[in-house]
Amino acid sequence: MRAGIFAAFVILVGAAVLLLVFGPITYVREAREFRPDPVAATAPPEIRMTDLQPGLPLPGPNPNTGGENPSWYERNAVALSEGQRLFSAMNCVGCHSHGGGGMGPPLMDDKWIYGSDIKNIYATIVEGRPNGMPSFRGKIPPEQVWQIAAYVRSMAGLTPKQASPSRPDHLQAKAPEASYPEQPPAGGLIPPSATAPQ
Amino acid sequence: MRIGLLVAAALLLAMPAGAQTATPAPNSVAPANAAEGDWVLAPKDYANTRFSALDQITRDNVKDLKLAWSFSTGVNRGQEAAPIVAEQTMFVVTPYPNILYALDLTQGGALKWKYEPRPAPAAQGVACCDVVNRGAAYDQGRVFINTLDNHTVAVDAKTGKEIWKVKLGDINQGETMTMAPMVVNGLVLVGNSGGEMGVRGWIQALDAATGTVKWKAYNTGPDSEVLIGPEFTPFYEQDRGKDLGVTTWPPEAWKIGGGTVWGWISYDPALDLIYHGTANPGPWNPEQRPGDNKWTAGIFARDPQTGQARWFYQWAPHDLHDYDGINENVLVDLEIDGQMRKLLLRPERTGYVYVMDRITGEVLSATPFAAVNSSKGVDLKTGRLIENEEKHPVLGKVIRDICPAAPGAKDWNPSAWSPLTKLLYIPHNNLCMDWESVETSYIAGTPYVGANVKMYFGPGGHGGEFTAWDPIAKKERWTIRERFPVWSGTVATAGGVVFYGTMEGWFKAVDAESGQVLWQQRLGSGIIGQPVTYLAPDGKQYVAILSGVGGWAGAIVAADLDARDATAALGFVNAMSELPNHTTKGGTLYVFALP
Amino acid sequence: MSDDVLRPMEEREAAAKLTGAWHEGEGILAWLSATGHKTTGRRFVLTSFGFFIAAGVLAVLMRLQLAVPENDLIGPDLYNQIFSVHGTAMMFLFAVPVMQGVAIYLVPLMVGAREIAFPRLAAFALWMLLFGGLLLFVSLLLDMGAEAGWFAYVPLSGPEYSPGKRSDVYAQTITFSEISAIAAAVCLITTILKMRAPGMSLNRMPLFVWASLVTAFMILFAMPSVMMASTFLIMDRLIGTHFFNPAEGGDPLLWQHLFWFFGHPEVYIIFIPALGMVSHIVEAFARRPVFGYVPMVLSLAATAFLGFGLWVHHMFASNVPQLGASFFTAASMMIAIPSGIQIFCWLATLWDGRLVIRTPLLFVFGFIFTFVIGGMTGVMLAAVPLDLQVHDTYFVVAHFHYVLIGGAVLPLFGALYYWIPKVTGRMLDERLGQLNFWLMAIGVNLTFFPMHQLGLEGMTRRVYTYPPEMGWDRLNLIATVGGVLVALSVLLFLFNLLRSLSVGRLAGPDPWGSPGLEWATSSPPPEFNFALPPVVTGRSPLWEAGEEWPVVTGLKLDQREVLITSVLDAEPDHRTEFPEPSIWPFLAAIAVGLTFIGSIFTPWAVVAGSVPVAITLIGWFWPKPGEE
Amino acid sequence: MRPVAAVDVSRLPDHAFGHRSILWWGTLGFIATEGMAFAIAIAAYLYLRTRIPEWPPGVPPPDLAIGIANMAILILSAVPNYLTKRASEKEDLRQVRIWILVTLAFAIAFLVLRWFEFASLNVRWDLNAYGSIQWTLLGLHTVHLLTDVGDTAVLAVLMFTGPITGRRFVDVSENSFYWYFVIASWLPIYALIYWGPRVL
Amino acid sequence: MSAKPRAALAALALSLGGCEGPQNMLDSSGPQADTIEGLWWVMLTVTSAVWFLVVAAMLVAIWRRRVRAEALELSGEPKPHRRERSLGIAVAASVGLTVAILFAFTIYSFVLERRVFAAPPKDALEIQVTGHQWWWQVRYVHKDPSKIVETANEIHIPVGQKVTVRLSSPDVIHSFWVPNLHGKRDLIPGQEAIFWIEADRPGSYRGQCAEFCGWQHAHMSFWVHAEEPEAFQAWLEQQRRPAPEPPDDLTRRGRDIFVTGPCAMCHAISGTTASARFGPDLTHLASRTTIAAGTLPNTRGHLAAWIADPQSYKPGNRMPPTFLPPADMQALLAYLETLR
Repeated sequence: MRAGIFAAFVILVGAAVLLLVFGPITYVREAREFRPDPVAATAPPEIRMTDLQPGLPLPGPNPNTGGENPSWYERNAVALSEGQRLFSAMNCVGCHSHGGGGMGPPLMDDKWIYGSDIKNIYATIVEGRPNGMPSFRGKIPPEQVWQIAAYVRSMAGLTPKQASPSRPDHLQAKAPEASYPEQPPAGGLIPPSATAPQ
Repeated sequence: MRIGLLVAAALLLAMPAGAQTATPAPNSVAPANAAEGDWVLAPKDYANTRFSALDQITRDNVKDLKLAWSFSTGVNRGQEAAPIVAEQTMFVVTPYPNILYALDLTQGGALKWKYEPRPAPAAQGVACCDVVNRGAAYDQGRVFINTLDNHTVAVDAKTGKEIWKVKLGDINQGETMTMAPMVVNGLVLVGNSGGEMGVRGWIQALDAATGTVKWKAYNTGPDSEVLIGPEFTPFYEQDRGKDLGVTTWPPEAWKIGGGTVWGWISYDPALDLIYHGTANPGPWNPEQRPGDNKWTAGIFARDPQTGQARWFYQWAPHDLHDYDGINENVLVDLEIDGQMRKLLLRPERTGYVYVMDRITGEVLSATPFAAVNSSKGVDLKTGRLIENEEKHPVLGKVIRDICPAAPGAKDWNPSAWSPLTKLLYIPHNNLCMDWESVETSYIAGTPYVGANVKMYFGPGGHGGEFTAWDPIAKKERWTIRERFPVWSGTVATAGGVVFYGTMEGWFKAVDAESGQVLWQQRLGSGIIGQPVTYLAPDGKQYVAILSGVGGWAGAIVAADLDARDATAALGFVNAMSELPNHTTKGGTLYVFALP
Repeated sequence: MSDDVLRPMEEREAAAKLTGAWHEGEGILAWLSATGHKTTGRRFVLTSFGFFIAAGVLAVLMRLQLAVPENDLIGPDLYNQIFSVHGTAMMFLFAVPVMQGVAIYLVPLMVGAREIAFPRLAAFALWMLLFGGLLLFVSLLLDMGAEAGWFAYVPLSGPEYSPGKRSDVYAQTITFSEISAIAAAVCLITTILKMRAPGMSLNRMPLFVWASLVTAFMILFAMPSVMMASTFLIMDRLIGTHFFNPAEGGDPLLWQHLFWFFGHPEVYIIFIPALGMVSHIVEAFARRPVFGYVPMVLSLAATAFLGFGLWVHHMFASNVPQLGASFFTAASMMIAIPSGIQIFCWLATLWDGRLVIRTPLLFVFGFIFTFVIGGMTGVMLAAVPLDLQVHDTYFVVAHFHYVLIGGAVLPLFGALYYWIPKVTGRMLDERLGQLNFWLMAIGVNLTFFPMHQLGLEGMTRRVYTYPPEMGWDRLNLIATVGGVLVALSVLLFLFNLLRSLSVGRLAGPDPWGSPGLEWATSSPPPEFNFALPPVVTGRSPLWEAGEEWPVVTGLKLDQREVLITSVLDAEPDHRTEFPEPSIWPFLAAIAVGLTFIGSIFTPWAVVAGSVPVAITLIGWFWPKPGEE
Repeated sequence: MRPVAAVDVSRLPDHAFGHRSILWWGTLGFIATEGMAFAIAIAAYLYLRTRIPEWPPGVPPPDLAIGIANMAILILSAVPNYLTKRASEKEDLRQVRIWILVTLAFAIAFLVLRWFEFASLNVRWDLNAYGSIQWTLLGLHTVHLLTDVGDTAVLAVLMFTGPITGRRFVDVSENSFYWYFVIASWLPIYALIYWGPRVL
Repeated sequence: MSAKPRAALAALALSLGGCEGPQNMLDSSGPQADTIEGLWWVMLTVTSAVWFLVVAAMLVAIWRRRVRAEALELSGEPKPHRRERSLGIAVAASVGLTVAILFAFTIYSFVLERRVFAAPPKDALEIQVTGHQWWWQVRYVHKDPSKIVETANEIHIPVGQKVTVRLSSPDVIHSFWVPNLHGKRDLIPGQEAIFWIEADRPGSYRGQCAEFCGWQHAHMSFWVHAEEPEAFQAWLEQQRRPAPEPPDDLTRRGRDIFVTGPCAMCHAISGTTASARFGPDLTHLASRTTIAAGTLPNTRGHLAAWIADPQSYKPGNRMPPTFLPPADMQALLAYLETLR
């Protein structure tokens, strides 16, 4: 009997310790958020850096609104893996391959023409960039852009390894993101053109 | 082999002695207004022989070749262009931003003028395989170029002033233009690029004087738009029928089906026919486009005045492996089985040298010139490529060891024909690939590929070869192996010397008969351009080549791609991961002469 | 013989000395170091029962979600975790270990041994089970629970479709529980083969011992398959191997083959010990030895053997070749024969016995009633055409719950009522017991019988909700009510157990008048089991004993000395000294556990963990300083 | 019922070798289960072979030299292993000390070469399924090797430090038994890893 | 099997009713489901009989041999037993009967299996069904590729004809199951499964994914509409047409919103530039009875709700919410309703 109580005590304490230790770490990684928060009111300014855009030209302004707390996306395993899926579905892969580049620049290296911050990448996707990056404004909903942006960062090892995607069930193009060394997120070159509106 | 040699020797002996000096072969008809020793079109002549009758540089003295002068283009991307020589001036067009330079040959290449078309920067984002340009064309005092953002421009050769500029396509639809224009009878023939972006391929004829469109032929869709009419008499049964450009596609797919024209156009003045290839169908993933996908990956013979198709032949019906059909068509007249035939020689991406009757479009022979396992030959009865089921792409499965790889046994980089040796000098690849088809969406202006590809060097472990091919004996005379794909053009001269360049940057002169390397020089960057040779105002023969690695094969250097991703640059980076150790970016014109 | 009659005095002296040698000590350290088979066995059962209750709570949650159509009590994400953890826990953390726990406790007693072979290994098995279960359930609380079902088909559980660490947790839980099961199986096999009382030749072994032996062998041969599979899975997920990637030459069906090569025998691993328990209960309450001892043993062996030959019948709907499918149909039909033999033998025993109807026997009746239904639906599932219709529907859910609850849980509860007096020394309340039985029997049938119908009507498994227009709501509601009844019955059992600990009637050594050796010692048994280890002359020693009770003498009393006998006839062979209790198994389990859990997060944990694992294992095997 | 002393075991020995010992049975249990794991891995290899048209797919087969050399070492190690086992069963401490060290030397030599065997596979585990199973087979055997080398090393130390009892010799004997398993299990795995890509 | 014994047996099996329904293996509407249903009733009859016998034997034994609680005698010598021989005969006979029944079942199952899997004729209508997380892509194959028809979550088949179904999956394992027509077949990535179905009477049959495939496994259903061959041909012809031109300004605006907005990034409408393939093809959306793989009925209101907030109906599905101003939403809905 004593042993039983003791066992229950040990189990409970063990469980509590594990919960306390791992809870904060795993919470963000494992959460699955199906419905994004209602639109945040903070739409980035209407600037488009290129006339190139996928699909037909938009008939009128269709602002892409930003989400809140973008760092959430790059620590969440599902967001990153959705980003990986969308990276193919939205044809990013056609230009940037699986991070090595092609028509577009590579994304897995530590050179960032327009900055490596997730907000820079978000802006690059939404606004486009003059040298060929199309503007996806109004084409991809904000939370999916955040997911793609977070995945792009994971390709360079800028997101937590524990949340980064493992290899997909496709041709082995490269080592999976989860095996990239984590780098200090400061990396990259941010030219003035990326910070000032053009 | 021995018989082949005997035949070749006999043919050589049979030639008139005068032919050894500066007599153009009867079939290599140059544009009427071209001066002897000029180089007015990228393929040199209508027949696409890239043969120069100049013979000052011979197999004996070529070893003394020295750099005469050089010129920096200021653009460090892949230099695929052929320098054009006319009016004692050399015209060089750079990759994007497509600057056209006129260099004064009377003053050792001093800059005469430059023309900047300022194409839209965004066009770089829809150019599939580096932002290249394959050269200008000269005709009657005008220089024609295509810009990456789909403009064809006529520039005054004397002053560099723009004469006309027309917009022919839309980068938002993924279209670009990279080909060298062809000028035939006052018509500028141009086509679009972008088979990887789901564009609909076309060829147009513009009035050389005004730039107005004379005709436009699509390569997919209903007969009325493909310009197929009553004159259309293809040789093979499978190419006959109404609106095959629609019915051999899933519904609507022909509208985004590729079949662009970004390669070479030949012209036979006697038959008054132009020959142009059509590129791959889009997307690469063949499961998304069941059917034969007419009229992609084939060749059209058209009337240059009306654009009406005369015949068509499809190299790769329902193309499985991105075998664009845009390579050069070398028009020669040769004796086959004792009979003089008007032929069309075609070293094709599928890995075969096709010998065709250019009047009818009949395939007389198709012989592999490189390692081929993606197909098992060509059925000469039906004209169909015999597919190898084992190498058939399947959605979601990696099919390994497909040879040749997606750039084919030979890509756009043109071969040369020497009427003296009766050999076709083919710069080509030795690449195989792993291929996984994946589902892809058409989103206008974004890539429409649907395949993960990993290329690597083929049997033997080398990436490229330079082969002298005897189309009659249907075998190679000699082959030079190169570490990397031979992505440069080539030129054959009456001096018995053939020039080509390697991606490491070696510019080589080899003996046209034996394949012995007679001279070579390392240039500043890898060579993917087209060598030309010309007679300068000083009466000397010069050889010019643009150095500047890039293009699809050299994108890893030109665009700083990351070799850790094997699929980068549509899979080419995997094969070229060593290239950055051998060369760097560049963009320089080199001109060589004997001292 | 009469010269050797032992005086009661001698027995008492011996007991005192033996207590000195075998005592496990007091305090936390001693508690963690305890290795005695009764301690380990009790803890095994308690631990797995704890997981049973936790997984049962999940089952109730699922039933509540499904009680009405388009219910939004639990969303799909949580529901997927809940049913995955429920299945994983019930199979790996409850059904197998609880049977092993009972065996660890009872087998040494039943074969007249002082201790289980390799007691430290058994303790290690316990800790591995505990840590594996904690990993699974704590992960669930962290929103990191397994999410791809207990058979975790790839690619759904693979790297692309199960992001995060959820499926890694699943794979490592499997590894924990497999190591535990294999370790316990090695202990049991050795105990059964080498430590039986003199005279207990193989053909005199109690049926539960036979069942445990057969099960242990099945574990040795089945578990490696799922261990390799889960290793492949975790390698695919963590270091990018391609075992299950169809693009790069792997195959999702490889997982299914490996999993079911384990997964089908797993059912028998769970269910064969229960058959052994049933035989003991029937024997005791029918007041006669089980009819057909030899066919019973042969049936157990045949079930085990055939159990390895029908894994493909879980894969009829996948692309298996037609001929192969037919073979597996035949094999699956055939396995009903040994089960049939056993049922008929028990019926014969009941027919011929004098039935003393007590709670354990009621559970046996419940077992026959429900298990035969499960068996009959099992025969239906063996037919490929029918399987194609009902596979992956609620019909199958009904089928395997009938088999597992009917075939294992009901006998287990019967066994608990039967043997708990031996463990605690006190009787459970009979009236509460009977109420418990009826609640459970009715609850189980109410929950699962309608599911047959639901399956036929097209309700598929693992749906977190269903549309109202399908007409599945009424039957689902009934099932939910049944589920609540089952939960109540388990609560009632716990109440009965806790109550008996203080107010239960004292049991005495043999409260049921049973024939086995485990009843030949006090309740609860002393730490050394038998002051005078028995010598066996028949299959039912206590029933066959005359005036004299033959025993073994000559074992040292001041040391942990046990007798090793020969495999077939249990002739005394040699004596050997058993190890003291030790903290090292616990520490080794901690080291191994941290290594496994760490490997979820980085493969380097395997390298880093190998050092503490090596240290603890060396500590474990290092001879104690005082040894000769 | 009166207890009657029916069997007196006080004269029986306090340890025994081979299948008489429970240690032998425990070892056998683990050998059975690990052997089954090897069998499963081998089955997985053969299964994957049926799923891939070319074998090896797109890479050269493993280099043979180191594999053959290592195979020779492993087979030769059976000799000192046999002598260790025989000496332990004779309870000849001096002989045991000598031969267990020789066996250990062989094992360590094998382990060192094993490092290079991974390199001679000519494929990475994450290239394709072929690479994955090759590495797993080799890795699986290496894990068994490592544990037995550790076990042998500990026993070797004990043989020098004592305490030396009869049961310690049983330990040595069973360790040698396990080493036979390590040798025997290597034969099919060696054949698959090195010759599978050439023959299958 | 005719309806009468069916009903009788159903009562026997204590069934709670429900032998009819659009997704019910006991309401078979095709030869294969019929064969299997026959097997079911035979097996149910025999196994029920066996179960009754076993339970009856048990009850009789209990009744005969029970000992009253007060007369309980748990200690001491058990009663000697002398009936081994007759018991042995009874047990052996039972085992023999079991073996015979199982043998008969096995043979019967083999025979029916061959019938159910008999290869369809070469020229049978061929449908490719691809399972996606969590919807069904359906493609009617034709040797003339321009006559290929692509649709989603809805399959039309002609009555009385064998239809070959080719199954594949690009993501995880799904299972294709229309209980009224046939058993299920898994869609396994990297493999293609071929089987055939046939309906012998017109009707609408519901199918559902039967292999757990993630969050929305529960909402991955589809409908099979079996029609008379003429009606089927008419439907097929209709499906072959591209989407009609929008008739008025409102619908034209709706089309523009569709092809220029986020919709076109995932969906295709034949006849427009929208040709993406990651969501269902919507060319003839308005002709379908349900949306979102059988989750919601296809009405304007449900469509609007689905576009605006798909995640609350089908949490985790791949469709993101689309925020449109009300006027744009109305235009889009108006356009989608023209897609007959």
